[in-house]
Amino acid sequence: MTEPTLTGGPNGSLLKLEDIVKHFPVRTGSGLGRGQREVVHAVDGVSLAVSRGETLGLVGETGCGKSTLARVALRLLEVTEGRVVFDGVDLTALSARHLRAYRREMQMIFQDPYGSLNPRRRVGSIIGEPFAVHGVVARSQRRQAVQELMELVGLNPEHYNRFPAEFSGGQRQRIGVARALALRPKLLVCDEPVSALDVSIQAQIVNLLARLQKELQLTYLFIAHDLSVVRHLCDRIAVMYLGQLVEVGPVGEIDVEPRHPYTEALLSAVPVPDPDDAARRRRIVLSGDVPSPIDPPSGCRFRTRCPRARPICGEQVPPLEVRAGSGAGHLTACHFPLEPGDARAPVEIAPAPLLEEGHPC
Amino acid sequence: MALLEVLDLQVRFDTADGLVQAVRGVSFAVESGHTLGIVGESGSGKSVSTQAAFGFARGAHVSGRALFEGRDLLAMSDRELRAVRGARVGMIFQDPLTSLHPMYRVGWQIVEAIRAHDRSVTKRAARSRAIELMARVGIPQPERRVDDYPHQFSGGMRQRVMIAMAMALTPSLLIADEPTTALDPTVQAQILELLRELKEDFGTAIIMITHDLGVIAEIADDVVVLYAGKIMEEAAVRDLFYHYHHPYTEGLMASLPSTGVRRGELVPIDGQPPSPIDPLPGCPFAPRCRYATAECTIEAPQLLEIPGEPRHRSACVLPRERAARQALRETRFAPATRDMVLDR
Amino acid sequence: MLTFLARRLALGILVMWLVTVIVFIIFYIGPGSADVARALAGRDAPPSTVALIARRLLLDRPWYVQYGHFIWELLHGNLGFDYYHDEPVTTIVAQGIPITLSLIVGAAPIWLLIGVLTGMYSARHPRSFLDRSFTTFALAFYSTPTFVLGVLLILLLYYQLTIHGIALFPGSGFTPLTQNPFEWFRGLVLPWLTLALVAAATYTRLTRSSMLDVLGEDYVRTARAKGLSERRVVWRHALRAALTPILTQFGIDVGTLVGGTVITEQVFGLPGLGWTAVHSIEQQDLPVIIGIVIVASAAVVVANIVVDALYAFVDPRVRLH
Amino acid sequence: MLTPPEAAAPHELGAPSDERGSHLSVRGARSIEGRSPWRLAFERLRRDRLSLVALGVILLIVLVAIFAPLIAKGTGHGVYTQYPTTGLTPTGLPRAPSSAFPLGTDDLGRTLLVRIAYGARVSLLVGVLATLMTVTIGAALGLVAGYFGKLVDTLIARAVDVMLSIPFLLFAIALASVVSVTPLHLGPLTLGKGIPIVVLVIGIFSWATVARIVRGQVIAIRSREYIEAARALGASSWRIIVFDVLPNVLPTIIVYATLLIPVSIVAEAALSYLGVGIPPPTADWGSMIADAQSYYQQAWWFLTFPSLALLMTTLAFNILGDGVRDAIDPRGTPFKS
Repeated sequence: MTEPTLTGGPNGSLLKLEDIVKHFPVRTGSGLGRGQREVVHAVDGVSLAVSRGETLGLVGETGCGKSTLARVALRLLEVTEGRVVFDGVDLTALSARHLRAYRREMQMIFQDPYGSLNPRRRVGSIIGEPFAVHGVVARSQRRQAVQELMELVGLNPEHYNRFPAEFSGGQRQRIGVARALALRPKLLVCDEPVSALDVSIQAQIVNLLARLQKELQLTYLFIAHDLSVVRHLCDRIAVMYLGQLVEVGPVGEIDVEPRHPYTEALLSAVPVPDPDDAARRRRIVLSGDVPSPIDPPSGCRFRTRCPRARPICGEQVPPLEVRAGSGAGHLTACHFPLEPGDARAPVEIAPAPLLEEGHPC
Repeated sequence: MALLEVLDLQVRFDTADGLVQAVRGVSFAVESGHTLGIVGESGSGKSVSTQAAFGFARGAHVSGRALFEGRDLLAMSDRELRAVRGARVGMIFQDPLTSLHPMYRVGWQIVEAIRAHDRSVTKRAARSRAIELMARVGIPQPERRVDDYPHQFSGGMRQRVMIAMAMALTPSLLIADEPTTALDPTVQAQILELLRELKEDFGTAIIMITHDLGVIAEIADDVVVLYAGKIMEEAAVRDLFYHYHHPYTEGLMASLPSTGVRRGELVPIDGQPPSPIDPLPGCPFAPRCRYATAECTIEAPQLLEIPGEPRHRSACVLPRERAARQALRETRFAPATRDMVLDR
Repeated sequence: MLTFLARRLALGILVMWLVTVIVFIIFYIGPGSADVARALAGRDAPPSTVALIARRLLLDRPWYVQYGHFIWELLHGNLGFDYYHDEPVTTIVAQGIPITLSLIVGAAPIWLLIGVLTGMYSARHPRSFLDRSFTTFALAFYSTPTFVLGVLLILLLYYQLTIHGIALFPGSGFTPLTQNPFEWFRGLVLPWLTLALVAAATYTRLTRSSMLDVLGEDYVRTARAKGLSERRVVWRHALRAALTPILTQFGIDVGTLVGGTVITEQVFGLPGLGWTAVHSIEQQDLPVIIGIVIVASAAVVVANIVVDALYAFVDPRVRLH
Repeated sequence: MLTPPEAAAPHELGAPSDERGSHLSVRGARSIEGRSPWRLAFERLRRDRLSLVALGVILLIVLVAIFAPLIAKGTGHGVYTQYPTTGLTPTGLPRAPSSAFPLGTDDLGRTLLVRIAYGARVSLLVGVLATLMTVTIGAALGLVAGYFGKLVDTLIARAVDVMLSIPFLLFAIALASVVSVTPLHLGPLTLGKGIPIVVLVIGIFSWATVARIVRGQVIAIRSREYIEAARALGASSWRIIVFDVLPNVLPTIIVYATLLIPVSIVAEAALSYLGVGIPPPTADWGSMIADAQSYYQQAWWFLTFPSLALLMTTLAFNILGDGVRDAIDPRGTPFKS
């Protein structure tokens, strides 16, 4: 992959993903040796760097591989190919024992506020678990440390002995944040941390994350399926489609002048809570569904739904690189990128031509 | 006369923890060919209210009136109600996978919907109608796909099947209960587009139940904002977004990342929604409201018209004149100075 | 679909093979090499018989040769020889099978019908008077050991009726179907009831819970939203889905019953497989027990395969994957 | 996208009641101490009158079992002692209940009351021991298979398949018959007929179901995000199993164990009824019923009282089991056993 995706900001990169490939074998048909072993191409050659102190948004729809990529980055899943370099150390080469030390440096916040907390443990024990696992805070001081964390994320420390069921969704998410922060990690991977929450609560958590980043100098890898929260919180955005990156760049550029047709479609798909704007807005409605990751399209993976697709798109994989007219940090993987200014110009909404017969299931 | 007029609807459930007051005196109306958006957060009673009106809230205590095409649904016998459901009212739900029977072919399920109300339609005619409908809602190769099972379709396509089924008998009202929540953004856009088209083509009125103000802005003509089983505000869509009156609506708008200031602080509503069991007297939003005064916790304000804005009603004691409201807002609403409040 | 069945079949064969291994370990290795022949010979067998067995079963050879021999004979349909009765075990097993099958054939439909109907009613009218009655009865029968119920039925429906001059049912004994269908039926009513009432309790509970789950599903709401009649919603939409766990349980139960009617046969003196097994113990007639264990295990394995095939037939999600 | 479902089902609306309190100033000390799922379950159970009655019956049976010797002393009749003159009719039949023999006598002229009391000892002992054994083996294997998956899981799953394919009673009969010919030597332990072999047989044949249920639960729990969170923290597999998985399968295990006790009691009684369980002259309900079957026309009490004792015990345990299940999972489905 080209260098620019791998370069971080002025502080250097904290996390580097180099040509990550993650395949899951699945058995279809199955049987006595006759079953085909097929492969889900969850992530296929992604290179990405997260700089110290930045917030990188990773955006894409269900099944695009964003969550898999995040779990590979934390080595909760093993890579099929590629390297994960954290703070200069190749995590993929570490033994399980050595990896444990690095677990303290990087933590995760989960999507489901109900599933991410063990319902049978008290909040104090959940938030204090990192201390117990790594033995970093003496048992006698654990309670105080946990209560400080609770205070930090806006929970009442007196609720130390309560159970998750006694909290609402937003409060549970705060518990998850406190647990992730216990070991003072450098990197926090947030896997759709607000998409299960109601709007008013969502805003509480977004603000909390923003404040914590400032106070604790955290680096975020922030995963989401739409751009509305991400553009609020992130410095840079990486857009994934079917296991690959289609566009990476600073939030202002991606948001205002996307170069990849998929990014443009994704941006325009999210409903705007503004009736006049909604009526004025040019909306790109993509036809069809995302193809199966078991048998992704040749060439550019987006071509089956792309209104700009030409024959070459089926033959050559477009490289992720800086296109003429983009800033240095703005990379696009498209043979026919949108020209700057295109995205805002009203164009007729033409149904995308289906390049292939048949219909993905 | 409105197509559907719900009057003082109350829905209560008996649970082990006590009497849950899911809907507390809700009234709204849907005009023919219009789209009414019902917006609210989880537990606000937005789904329960329409479901109860059409006899779906089993085991609930329902009171009030629900006049549909002039007849009270809540006073109907089961048989009469069944004749309305499916024929005059179509429904689609949040999760298109679980909403279709996994063991029957989709064509069979659409045919059943058609023949449930008119036995004289032959199976063959119903089947070709099903194929037609599937083509209409944008399912490619409907002749082939009519014999597939739901699990062979993608999420978006399943929702299209649900829509085809709901529209099978060209109902006058379509109830869409969070129809796009489980879908990805690009697929959500497809479905919203489809609903808009169908509304144009068939003149069907739609009740769009959602928690997403973006969806409301895209599709609704009128909006009802529910909170804790009560209507906080109702208005035409532009009035609601540009001249909202109620502090809860204001809070929702300020919480949105897409309308809030980019890279700035969002302004959340502090605290949590109240428990639906033994609700407190007074305005249900009072405990989270930055304008609340002592009187708000004593008696719930009436849902009253805003002068000069037809169809705009709000259940709040704030000044009805825009200027006075704005002045108050500026004194109370200073996000920069607000510290984070402990979420107790 | 075919590969699916092939895989199930392979699994079944594997399970059967493991069963033979366990049988072999218990009977051929467990007693210690010196005692195998004596154990298999039966009570009071003369030393000549013991020697004959040792020779026939190659007991002087290493265990794997013995096992190979054992399997080889099994594969040829030879379940061994009963030295006590001086007959092949297959003959003795064959005598028991019609009786055991008669029991199952009659009892299974009864319990399925009672269980599913009461369970469905209970699920549709939860907390109604009948629901409470059904669930109470189900709990009572579920808690009643088979032999207690059987003995009680004999006491009430046979003895009490008979001494009051109403000889509806015989207390015990079996008449083959081919000999006299009516007597066959009359003789089996009480055993059928014994088996069915206990089993029906399980099905009432199972159907009730399964149906309650399904009635809460979104697609049932969809069916109601279409304006379908409640009858159609329940019978076409809900039951179809609720039936899957019930059918699974039913297949397994029927398979298990081949070796599980022991007590009923014992209570009513019906010389089926279970009765034969129990009486073989008294004579320490192990070859018969080995034979019955293998036949009964095979029945379970076959029933499991049938259930899975049925499952694939009922549920397209299984079929099409 | 995951949005909490609109609270259509009433139980979902049942938010913890002190959340409401948090908006008022009345936040007492009560709200600080969390209400554990266990305590909530216990409180629900305490409100369930039927279960309390069942529990009372069980306690009574336990007391009877413990104080069986006292009962024997009180009646003046030994458990094994035959009373050929007072305990049998001149024709050699059992005696009907009387002040001397409150529940009558059996075919050998022994007092039924005392024998039933002693029978409770066997039933409870076997029921509890067999259940403990079953649950320990089954839960351990289920946990390991479900959590680690792969080869371990395949092996255990096949073993479960095999155990479920073997007809329990037949195999128990077979095992008992082998043992009766040549006692089983397990290290220092010699297993002949009697309680140990019955417990062993029941345990060996019941663990498979427990393992299968636990395995299914563990697989479901393993995919929960809190397990992933624990892994992200660097917790070891064993730590995760003990602190995160086990507490969440424990309710199922407890419910299943409660329901397994009556099953084990019936299994023991059935084995004894068939003559392969507890050998005479030990007082046992199953063998008493077997003996009584020949006398049901002459001595109803001989059949009735042991049957009632057995029935009451299993019924009480089943009711309690249902109650425990409802208390632990209030909207749970009735248990399939």
